[in-house]
Amino acid sequence: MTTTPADVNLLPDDVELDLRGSVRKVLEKHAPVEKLNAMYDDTDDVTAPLWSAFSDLGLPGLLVPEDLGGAGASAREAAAVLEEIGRAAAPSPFLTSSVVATTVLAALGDTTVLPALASGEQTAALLAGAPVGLPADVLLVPEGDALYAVRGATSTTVTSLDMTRPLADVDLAGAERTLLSEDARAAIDTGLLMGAGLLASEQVGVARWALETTIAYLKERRQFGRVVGGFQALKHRLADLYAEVEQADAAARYAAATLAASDPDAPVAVHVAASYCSEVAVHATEEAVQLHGGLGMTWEHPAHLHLKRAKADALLLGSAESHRAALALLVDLPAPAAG
Amino acid sequence: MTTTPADVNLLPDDVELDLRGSVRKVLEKHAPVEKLNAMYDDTDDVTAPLWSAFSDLGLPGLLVPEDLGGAGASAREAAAVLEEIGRAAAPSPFLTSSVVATTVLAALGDTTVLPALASGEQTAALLAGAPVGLPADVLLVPEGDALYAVRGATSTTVTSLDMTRPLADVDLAGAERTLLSEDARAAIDTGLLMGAGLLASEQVGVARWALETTIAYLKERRQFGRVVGGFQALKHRLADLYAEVEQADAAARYAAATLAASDPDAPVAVHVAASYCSEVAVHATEEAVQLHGGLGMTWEHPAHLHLKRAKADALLLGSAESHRAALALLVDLPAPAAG
Amino acid sequence: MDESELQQRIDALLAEHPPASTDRLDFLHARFDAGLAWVHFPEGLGGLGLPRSMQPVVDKALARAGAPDNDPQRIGIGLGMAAPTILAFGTEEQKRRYLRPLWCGEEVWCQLFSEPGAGSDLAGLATRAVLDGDTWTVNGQKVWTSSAHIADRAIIVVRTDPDVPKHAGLSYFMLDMHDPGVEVRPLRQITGEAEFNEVFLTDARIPDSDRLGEVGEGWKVANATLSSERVAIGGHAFPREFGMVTSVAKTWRERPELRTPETHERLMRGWVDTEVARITATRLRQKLAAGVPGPEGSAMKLTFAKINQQLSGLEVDLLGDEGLRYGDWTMRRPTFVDFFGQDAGFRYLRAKGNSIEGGTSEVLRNVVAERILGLPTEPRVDKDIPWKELPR
Amino acid sequence: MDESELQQRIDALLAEHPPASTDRLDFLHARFDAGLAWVHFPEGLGGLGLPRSMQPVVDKALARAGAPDNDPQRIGIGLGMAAPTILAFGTEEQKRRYLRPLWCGEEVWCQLFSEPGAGSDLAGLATRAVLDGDTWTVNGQKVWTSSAHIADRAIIVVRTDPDVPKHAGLSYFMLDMHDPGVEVRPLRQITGEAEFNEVFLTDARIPDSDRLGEVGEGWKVANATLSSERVAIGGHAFPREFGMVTSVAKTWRERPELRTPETHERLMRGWVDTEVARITATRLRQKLAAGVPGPEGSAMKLTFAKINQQLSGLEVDLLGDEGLRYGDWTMRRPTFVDFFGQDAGFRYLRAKGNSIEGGTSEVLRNVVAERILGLPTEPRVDKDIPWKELPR
Repeated sequence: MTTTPADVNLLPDDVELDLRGSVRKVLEKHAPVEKLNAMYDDTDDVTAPLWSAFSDLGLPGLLVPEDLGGAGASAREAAAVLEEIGRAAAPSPFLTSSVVATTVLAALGDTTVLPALASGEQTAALLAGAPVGLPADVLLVPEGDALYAVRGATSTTVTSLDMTRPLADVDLAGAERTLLSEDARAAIDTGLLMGAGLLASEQVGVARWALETTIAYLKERRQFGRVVGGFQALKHRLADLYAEVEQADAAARYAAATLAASDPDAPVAVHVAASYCSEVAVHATEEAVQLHGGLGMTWEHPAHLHLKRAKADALLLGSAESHRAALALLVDLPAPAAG
Repeated sequence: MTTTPADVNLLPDDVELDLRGSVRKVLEKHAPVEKLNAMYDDTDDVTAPLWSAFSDLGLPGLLVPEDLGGAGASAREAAAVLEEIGRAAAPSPFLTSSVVATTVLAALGDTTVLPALASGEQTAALLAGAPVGLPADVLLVPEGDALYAVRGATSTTVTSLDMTRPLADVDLAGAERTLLSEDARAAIDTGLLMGAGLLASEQVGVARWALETTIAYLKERRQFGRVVGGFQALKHRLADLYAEVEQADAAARYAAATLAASDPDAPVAVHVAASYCSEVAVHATEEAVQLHGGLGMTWEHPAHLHLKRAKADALLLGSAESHRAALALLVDLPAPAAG
Repeated sequence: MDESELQQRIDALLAEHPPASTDRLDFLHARFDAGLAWVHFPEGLGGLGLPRSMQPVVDKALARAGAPDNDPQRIGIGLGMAAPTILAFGTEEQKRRYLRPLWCGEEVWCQLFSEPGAGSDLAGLATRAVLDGDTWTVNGQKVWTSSAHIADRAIIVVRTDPDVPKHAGLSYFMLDMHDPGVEVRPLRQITGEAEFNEVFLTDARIPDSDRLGEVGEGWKVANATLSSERVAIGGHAFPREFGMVTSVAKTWRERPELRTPETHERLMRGWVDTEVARITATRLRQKLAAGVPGPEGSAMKLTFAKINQQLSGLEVDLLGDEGLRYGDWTMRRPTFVDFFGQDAGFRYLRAKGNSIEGGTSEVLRNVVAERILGLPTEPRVDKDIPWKELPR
Repeated sequence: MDESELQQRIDALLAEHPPASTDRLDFLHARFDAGLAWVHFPEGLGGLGLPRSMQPVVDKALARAGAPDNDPQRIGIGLGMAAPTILAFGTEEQKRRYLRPLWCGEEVWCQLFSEPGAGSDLAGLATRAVLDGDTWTVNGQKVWTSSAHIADRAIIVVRTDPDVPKHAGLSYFMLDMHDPGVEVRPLRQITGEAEFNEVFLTDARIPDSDRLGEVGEGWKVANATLSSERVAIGGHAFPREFGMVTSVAKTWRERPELRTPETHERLMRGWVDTEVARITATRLRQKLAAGVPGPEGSAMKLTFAKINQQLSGLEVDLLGDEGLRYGDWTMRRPTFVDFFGQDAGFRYLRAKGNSIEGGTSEVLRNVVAERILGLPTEPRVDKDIPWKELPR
């Protein structure tokens, strides 16, 4: 699709701004960076209380239809939540359960699992690629075109590059399974598209944190009698990074807006945002580590949390390369035939 | 071949230093940059007198065996000549005739064409890919595995991106042809490998000119009451460029040294040097244009000559990508199978 | 005035001056006098004091009716730079004298700011003007002047006082390009064309009544001119696949035999960068419309330069042997750049200027870092020293 | 002394102290006393005053004979930094006292230069030493100290005079790490390991006889130490496919299902960059051997950091889902970094330090630009101001 799509509104409205403010407050309270390091030593004091506070705000049900106990909100609001989660590098099943699994179930018209997800009582995870975001009460397991709900699977925690998004290997043997749909292919694709499109907003949150934190540090830090942020080589790198982050932000908003409107341009928008934002988040956090000097390499400074989150996010729902490959097909720029 | 090759000497000896000095003097006299602009307006006052001066130095016969009137020198000396040609962005059939065509003919044990090439009386060009470096008195025309010498072909000058390397389309109809060999495949490959490997030295010359000229300019130019070369963002870019140019230089010397010694590592060395030096020359000349500001965009300043030379060189004997692809096969890192 | 009242005015103009039977210049005069030239300008000066966003209503209606336009590409510098400056700093008399022929294209303007020794550091310029009675005599050299060879008038910044620090000694004038002291020479550039000129000023004369702003205020006025220019960048609505990507994408689709893995990656990155720039520009327009000033404008110029250079370089590489050919090196003096009327090599070379003209990318990165990110300014050694004492 | 005489000396050492039946430390003592420890050191101090290039003759012969080595990895800082500094600036007594146990590994050394507030700007350090009689009392904090927890002694730079400009008020000492005023705490880093330490100095005491160089000459001595360190970089002989490319190439060859076009391009670029670095290092060694000092050393450190980061990032991406797994976050205190004993995620994270440790890439670019390219130095505001008056 290379015709120009109609404009959609890319500016936040008041509802979104309020939501963003509330989410940020909850994150500051329940997921301060000081508590996140402990997750790397297998002590998680954050995920459960944060999820409970998210549930009080109704976030798990944002994308669940109102008649099933959800808020019937759109991808725009979910994107705002994810951007804040990214900024905080916070652990939360929001992306896996409240975005991906919820979208799949909603697309199937499910009424059996969604109510428990809407309230935040239970979480679900789509088993596409291993390892998955866990713990989850319900696994959505594809088999051919069918999709099953599986409860009671055995899961083994994985030591992962980004411990703020817990992963596990699961063993389905002996678990109870219920058929959700014989033909769930389209629903699963919708869920994965929604996931990749909104992950871009999380990546923007990660990148923006890195940019702002680095600028703040460089305005304080002195070396050679000068504020380090005044050294031109760093100014130029930060100016370039600023341009990237602003553009990533616009791309992620456009993806969320087209997903919210079920706009036919959504697939193009998602692959553009996913490939662009994923690389910007990695670049921004790598620059943050470098420009904090030794400090950025330590466990004391949160830069390491965001770097790991950015790198893991880049592997999570398709690499930047795979999104460019998918985009190439959509915009009629095919890869070369095998040589 | 991923075993480590034996060391070869990468430092210039006195013969090479002398040669380089003589070539530079001739170039300064016969191919001053002021005269090169006119080639873009179809006035060439340079090529013929320069070639005649080159012939006086014996350069056309560098790679021709002594018993055929040549100097029986090696790729190392030819590389020194090409580096100087690149530095001057000078027009010369040296690469096409005295390197590529000469190497093919020498590999075939030819005694009919080479003597005239050795003296510089005649020039030759291998017709591999169009357009070719011309004018040339003798065209080497492959046909299947055979190779013919063709004289008297009609050639039409091409308006080219880099007018300092004249190109032409040729029409062989009615031209006189002589069979040189029934089985010239290996000789042609040897010639092309020699060409690509030594073109890397020309690219190093182009890149080094760009780096040195830019540094000299930035040491003079003042803006905002400061010497522009003192602005840190530029210093850092020039430091990175310096590292690239030094490394390109080492890579090109290694290619020349292995070619000179018929070392089995030569193919790897050539593909490494060709892919690396080609991109460094483009990068260096692009930086030269940018860092000269508006001046670098004008016809008055020679930066444009070198930029065009670098970009054209990058297309001439295989793109950087094609050299990486050839290298991948040699070092057992195959491209992905078609998806 | 609402949109329907505006529409009535347009209808009245068309009724009184039917485009099919009206002389082009007469129509433009009438349009100007009806306040439909630039509706955001004041009444009596070609406008109606309306929001700038209502201009498209007029432009579309007149275009539909087959009315002639004022050939905005030809008089772009007048419209984009001279007019807003005259409006902001001109006397009533200057506005009445200059704006109408400017908009109608009867007087073409050019801009004489840059000098060989003052590029990024515009305030360091050396062209001198000395007042004798009520006339200034100007000597010096300007450069990078597009349209100078077709221009009737120029906006120009000159040094009127070398004894004060550099920013304080400048004044801003309107110069008659037909003055015998003005010599215009083409400046041939990397593409072979001479899109710009050098302008040599030898005892050129400017009446003091053609000064814009006070003596010594030239820096302020020049900055206003340059901001008017930058407002334009990024505020456009771009189509999908705009700019440099169009011709590479076309070649890619039509010539499968040229495709390779690395060129595919570069193409897709360029396509994504272009689309992301399109979205960012859309958001910028939405912010401006909502009255939220977006700081992305300066950053967008950086991005456009990068995209243009990346993609035009790719196009040459993709063409391979064909990329070695060049259309024509003959010296021409175009009045505007047509990127797409020429070949890949031209685009590659011309795009190198995108990171230099209108503020180098280096200067723009400083601007972004200092004005948007709030990082410290560069150490300045020349701020408090009389201009004539600075090392050059 | 020529190579055959050197060989006789080696044979004599091996004959008198057969490795198979000699205690390890006894053998090392004997080797040192025979001048075969570091042949380019003076006689009596473990050497024979020979060219450094003859050392490999000794090392290879002794390795062939099964002789024990001094575990050079464990005592790398002593060998690479402390020893050359003691040799250049130490008194005869200091050399005799320290060099033998250093080389034999009986005393492990560490280096206390960096501070939280003085990283790139080492000369801005704040750790204070005050002389009382013939003993200095030291207070302050050092950071990024590898081996501190196993070290017996440290080379340390401290501020002995805060009333003079910062470079002039430093002195250089050898500190006993077992002093009760020295506290070593692990500094955990991005990989989960604590490869480095923080060292807190609270009334730590150093006899004036353990000073290296004059009081106030600390900057000069410290620079000598750092140059000794940098000599090592780039002078190595590397095999083809060395460093980070090895594990990515292995994965690429063994796991065809992971291959994609873009990862192939990144791999090939990394392979080429690695090979070009190998060739450049070869040329640098040849230049050094020919007595032509090559300026590429500082540039090579820049290159290695870039290559390591590019390729370790690629390795994680190539692994995809598997790249999300990490070996072990348990806090460990290794005495040297083993890039290849761990997984791709570890290499990715640890390689981030390559552009920070031993001089950030930003500082190195300044060094290259100023010392090699001759571009102007950064504007300095702190050169002539007493250290205590600088803003911090």
